Amino acid sequence: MKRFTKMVYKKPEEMVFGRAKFPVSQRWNMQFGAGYVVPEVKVAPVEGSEGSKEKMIAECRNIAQSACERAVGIGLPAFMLEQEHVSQQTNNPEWAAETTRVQAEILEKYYDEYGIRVSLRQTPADIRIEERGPGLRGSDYDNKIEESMEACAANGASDLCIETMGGKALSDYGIARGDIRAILFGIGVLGSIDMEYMWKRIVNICKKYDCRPGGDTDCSQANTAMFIAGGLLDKDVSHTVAALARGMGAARSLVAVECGAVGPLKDCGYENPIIKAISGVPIAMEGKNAVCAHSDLMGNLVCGVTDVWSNESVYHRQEMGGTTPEVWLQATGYEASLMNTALQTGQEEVLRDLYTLTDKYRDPQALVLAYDNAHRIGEAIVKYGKDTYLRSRAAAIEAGKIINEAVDANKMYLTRFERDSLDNALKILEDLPVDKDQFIDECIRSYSRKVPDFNPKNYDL
Amino acid sequence: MKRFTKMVYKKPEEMVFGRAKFPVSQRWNMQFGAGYVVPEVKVAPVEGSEGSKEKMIAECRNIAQSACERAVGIGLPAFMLEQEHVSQQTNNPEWAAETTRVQAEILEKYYDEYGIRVSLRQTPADIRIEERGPGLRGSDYDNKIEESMEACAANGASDLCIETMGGKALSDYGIARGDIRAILFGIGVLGSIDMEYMWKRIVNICKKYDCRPGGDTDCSQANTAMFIAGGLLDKDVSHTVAALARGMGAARSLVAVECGAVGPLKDCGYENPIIKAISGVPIAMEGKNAVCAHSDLMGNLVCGVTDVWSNESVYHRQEMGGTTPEVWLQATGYEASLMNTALQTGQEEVLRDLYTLTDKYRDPQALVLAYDNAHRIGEAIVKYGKDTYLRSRAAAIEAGKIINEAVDANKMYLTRFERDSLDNALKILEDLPVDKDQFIDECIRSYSRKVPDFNPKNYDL
Amino acid sequence: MNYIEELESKLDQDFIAVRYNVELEGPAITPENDPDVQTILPKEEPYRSIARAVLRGDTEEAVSKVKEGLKSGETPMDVINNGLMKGMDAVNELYTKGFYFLPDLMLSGDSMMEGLKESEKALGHKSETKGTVVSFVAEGDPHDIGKNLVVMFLRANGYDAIDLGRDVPNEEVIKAVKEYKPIFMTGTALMTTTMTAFPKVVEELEKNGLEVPAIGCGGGSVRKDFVESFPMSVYGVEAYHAPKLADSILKDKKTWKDIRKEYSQIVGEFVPEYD
Amino acid sequence: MNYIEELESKLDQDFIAVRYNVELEGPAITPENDPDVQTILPKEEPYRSIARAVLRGDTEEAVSKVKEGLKSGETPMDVINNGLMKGMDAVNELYTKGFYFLPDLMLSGDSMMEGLKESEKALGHKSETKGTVVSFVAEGDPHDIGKNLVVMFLRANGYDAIDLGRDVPNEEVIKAVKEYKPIFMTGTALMTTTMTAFPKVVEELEKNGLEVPAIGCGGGSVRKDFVESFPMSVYGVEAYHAPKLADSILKDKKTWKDIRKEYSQIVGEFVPEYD
Ligand SMILES: [Zn+2]
Ligand SMILES: [Zn+2]
Ligand SMILES: [Zn+2]
Repeated sequence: MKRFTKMVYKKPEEMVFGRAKFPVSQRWNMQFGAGYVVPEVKVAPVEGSEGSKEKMIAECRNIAQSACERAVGIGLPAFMLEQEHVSQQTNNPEWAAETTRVQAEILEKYYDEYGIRVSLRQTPADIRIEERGPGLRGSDYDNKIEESMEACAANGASDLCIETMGGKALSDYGIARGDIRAILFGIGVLGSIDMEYMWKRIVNICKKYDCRPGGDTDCSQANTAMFIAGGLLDKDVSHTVAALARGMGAARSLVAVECGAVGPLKDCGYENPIIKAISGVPIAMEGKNAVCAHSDLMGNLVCGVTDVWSNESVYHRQEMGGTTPEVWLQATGYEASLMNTALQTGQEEVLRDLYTLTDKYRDPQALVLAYDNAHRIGEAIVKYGKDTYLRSRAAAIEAGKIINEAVDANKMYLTRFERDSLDNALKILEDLPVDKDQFIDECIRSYSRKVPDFNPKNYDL
Repeated sequence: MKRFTKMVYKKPEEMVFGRAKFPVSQRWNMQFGAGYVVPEVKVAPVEGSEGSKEKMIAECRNIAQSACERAVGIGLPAFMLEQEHVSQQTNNPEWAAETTRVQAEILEKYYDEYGIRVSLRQTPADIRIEERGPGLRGSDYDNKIEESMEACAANGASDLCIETMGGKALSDYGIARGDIRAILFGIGVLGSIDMEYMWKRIVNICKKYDCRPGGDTDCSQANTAMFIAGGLLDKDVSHTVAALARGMGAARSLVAVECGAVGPLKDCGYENPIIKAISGVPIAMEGKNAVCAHSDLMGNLVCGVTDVWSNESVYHRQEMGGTTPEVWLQATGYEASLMNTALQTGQEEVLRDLYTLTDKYRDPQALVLAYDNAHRIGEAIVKYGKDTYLRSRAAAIEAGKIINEAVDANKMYLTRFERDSLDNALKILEDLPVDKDQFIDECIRSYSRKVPDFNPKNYDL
Repeated sequence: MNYIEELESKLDQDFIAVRYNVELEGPAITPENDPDVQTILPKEEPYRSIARAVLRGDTEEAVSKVKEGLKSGETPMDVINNGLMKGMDAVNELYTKGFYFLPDLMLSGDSMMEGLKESEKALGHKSETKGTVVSFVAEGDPHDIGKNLVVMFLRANGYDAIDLGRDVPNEEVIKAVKEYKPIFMTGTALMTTTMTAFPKVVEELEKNGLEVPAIGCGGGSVRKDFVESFPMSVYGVEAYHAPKLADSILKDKKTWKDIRKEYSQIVGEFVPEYD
Repeated sequence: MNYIEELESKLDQDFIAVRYNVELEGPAITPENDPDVQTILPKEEPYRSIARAVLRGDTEEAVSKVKEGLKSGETPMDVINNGLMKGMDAVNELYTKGFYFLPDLMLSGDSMMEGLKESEKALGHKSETKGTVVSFVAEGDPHDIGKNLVVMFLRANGYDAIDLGRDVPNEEVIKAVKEYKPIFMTGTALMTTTMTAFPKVVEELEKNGLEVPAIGCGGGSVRKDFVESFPMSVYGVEAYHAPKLADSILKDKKTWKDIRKEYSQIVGEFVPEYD
């Protein structure tokens, strides 16, 4: 398999929102990374809609219809609708087929009538359960994912994504304990192995249809760290450790691209700026217009180099300003408009830098994702590009270095907890073996008992 | 009474967000228009909380507490909380006193503990009913408003606002029928008269306390036009007529400043850029982070010269990302951060212009509020500054002129409905008498029968 | 050229904001030349002139043609049904098609109402309508433009809308329902804290053994999930839906439960839905 | 200096973002020097060493000191209650004060649990706990970190948390409630479409005549208004609240209705509320 050992972007300043070295084209006249930013909306099916296929179809239809109406009502030139599947949709591939078809029909109708550029992203759920035999590979669950992917591709999805959960048992264990070795093993090694298993299949499915392999994001691991880390005054996960986890997440999620995913890489993926720097594929991001879903500490910064701008997720219900598909598409649509104005007027670099500086020193997690630092982490990854373990470790170490430099320059201030956990993590990372197999052996020995859900067989180990 | 006959801002380019010619200081180390933009959050009390004083106090406490927690959790240097009162709070001044006190206590606690700059805006409801004797003046309702204002000022409000409803019967009638004369009479003449009546009293109350007179916005008239005008494909109110109504709204809302209001002028007031151009007072605005409340066609443009950035209103409930006071303060807080970064780095003019160009030609309503055009409308107003009728008329005519120039330059495109209704409105406006009394006489004659709720006595006419 | 103008000169607006309303506009029409309008407008005078005056929203002309007609011996009911109402039918047709806009409809409605008053003067009593509807603004709420639009849309479609005004105490609503026996009622509210009047009204109706579909709507904070969380009520999305809902009750005998389920079909267009 | 660095050099960060966590940090402490910890830690050996090992999260040391103690004749129950649990009490104290963080607590919890296993080996059966709690992740939901945290917080506070795992069929929850008779149960979910398991579980409990407070919480989409729309359930805000809720049920005999009303007082801190 192709591995990235060189940077596609030679310099960080070349990166900017709305432009990617390798733009992607889809049906319905849609391009990504081709000079304009596309807003995205995503709405979680309401509680109860999982009760029957008919309800779920109605739910998906209403979400698509509302989004389209608002898009033309406010004059958006383009937008993307993503539907993240609930388990019932993936467990029943005929649900996936029909919900995709109904959304594709609506989007196509608006494309025909208004000429609006549209895109339909479908994201089946990773319904595998590691501790249940036969585990991640070849189980019924696993087969249903593949069937659902194909059902989406065959019924009008513009692209396919997934958030694979490989390695989550380990990373969860490590995140709760600040155990950087477990996190590295979970994200960098196990996550990468599982992605390769999953993504080769997805890419093959897409080849059969007019459907692109989108991307995978480390939602279940690095985002879990960010979510639990919370705000400045929370006392759960260290924000410096979360920053290192994000670096590893980039090394992991890069695997989708190496398997053939072309982007826009899936949002949730706060690691995507790093992957864009390495690979040149367009990316989706979420931030200040995803406050409906979660609080981050980098809502503006992550606009810096994105190609799709998402709201992450929201309840399907009514606001004073309309239903949530309407309201949140307007929110992301207006931010994308601002970025597009900057692109059109040649001011994109100023706006990118303003976005970036707004959050660069708000939190260490933000700092490492500023596009210049993201590029540095990318360089650390490609240096060890052929070894998923070493490159994940290098990403984390580089992230730590970036934080320490900012601290030394009196730009970044850390609490003692953040300081101590970073020092501790860096020391451990630097002392780790340089041989992947040795690292894996040690980890299997350490964690097999401590993390009962973990089973090396799930990763061919 | 002082009337504006000269522009405080001589040139439009001098205007920018976060800076006003006449900054305002409040307790808790808060300044407005002094070089930074302050985010605002506003949450509507939940249904049922109007049932008892205890419930309303709990509701107001929870809103304030949630907002404060999120503010420090994401590192906001400053924020404003506004509570728009429900009728029960205004009808029962002791409710107003206690809800204000509980919110002031919470804000002060966070100010003391974290040093965060905070501001508490209280906005009693205009509970007067024009058609019920004795009408707008001297009724029980009217007296309760005054008592509630004083209760707020005495119990910790940083400033007071209101959205007066004078003239609404006429403007509603005119908006539904595209009758520009009725709209002009309702907003420009009656609205201005009623504001003067109300605002002299508010300013007097504020003098007794450490509390500022904030401002008044034409929510009940020009905003009604915008709300009913809706999106691009709605077929209710002409967007060009709504643009003219907004111009008149500026001439009307200026009266608060002439009575002594010092700002930040109340949001909802999409007319505020015009008033800032004339008077130099700081303003509050809402736009792309008010999608929870309504859809406008100028979500970015209205950031251009604002000093406070608001979400307008939202249900009090839970999102995935937290309760709405948390979520929506984060939304406005992050946008304000971007503006503040631009101010700090000397890029405020670029960002202002990007905001402006994003929406300038999205809709005629947006066009007339672009800061350069807002300044032009301001100039038209001060030219007839001493005559509230003539200046409102001039504002509308200038707005029409701005639209027509953009059309002639092939920058703005109108539908036939927008085109015809604008031509028709401008013709009527130009043919109107130049004498205020004559205009009033004619209007009283025309509308007294057609608009049964209208009673000239309410305006001392 | 200053800075913003320089930036502006570089913009390709197609990537920023598209005015779909302008892009998609069909050819201009003259109202009376629309084929459907031609079918609706009566051929014989004075009905044709009356209907055309209504179509144009020309109140003076409408009243004068009505007077002429009455003087020349037409019955008031014929003037109403064959003249005034035909004019409104044509107006409604054009509004539905998107050629007419709210102001056209309001002005035509005004003309029709004035012509109606003239006719009723001659008739000596109120004319028969399709049915009666009671409309009110919730207690504590002073915002009435939504209710005013609903009332006009109903009247424009031949319904008798009893307008109770704004800030209406719940008891008055009950009294009006008892008195007028409406086919349904409409309540509007702008605020979360005033829409709470709706369930109280419904409860009171239930206590009085009355059942009448209640269309609750509002320009502001009223939510479907709230309105439909108690019996009898239906969430109304747009003011102009009111007559279509009325028709469905009158002609198709729809209950409030039916309307909740079939709202989108009844009004004949997409409405954003969620559960 | 490139462009972004030039911009950066002009920034006064105080107007952009304030790191209140850094600004407000108190002086550093050594855990064992904290006056409350000193009061909690036992004075005599081997309890003091055991408790200190737990406090430091040093599992090896904890297990070896437990073994030593048991060998030297201390009873397993004394080792548990006077050693291990005292260590956890100190940990909880520091966590509440904000000096300890989640990882400290998890590592100390691991140490305590290993020490406990050693003691129970000597005891020959499971030790007595304050009470039993059943914890599960809703059917269809594979996300279990929230549940894992809840379980650890409960165990760290002397409760026996029965961990049913993730994607747990509702029948298994009922079975576990019947079997373990817990003082309450916790259900977690991440998605809107899986939290619907909670009311089904409650309904099933009701059918079986069982009443047990059900704390429903989740890192993601679970809402208070949903969770508290059916009986027995309470919306849990943070994982670390679980033991405090347990204490209130055990010591203060709080019912689920009480907990709903007094949540904020019971957990001793502000929680965002709305109705
Ligand atoms: Zn995700
Ligand atoms: Zn996410
Ligand atoms: Zn308002």
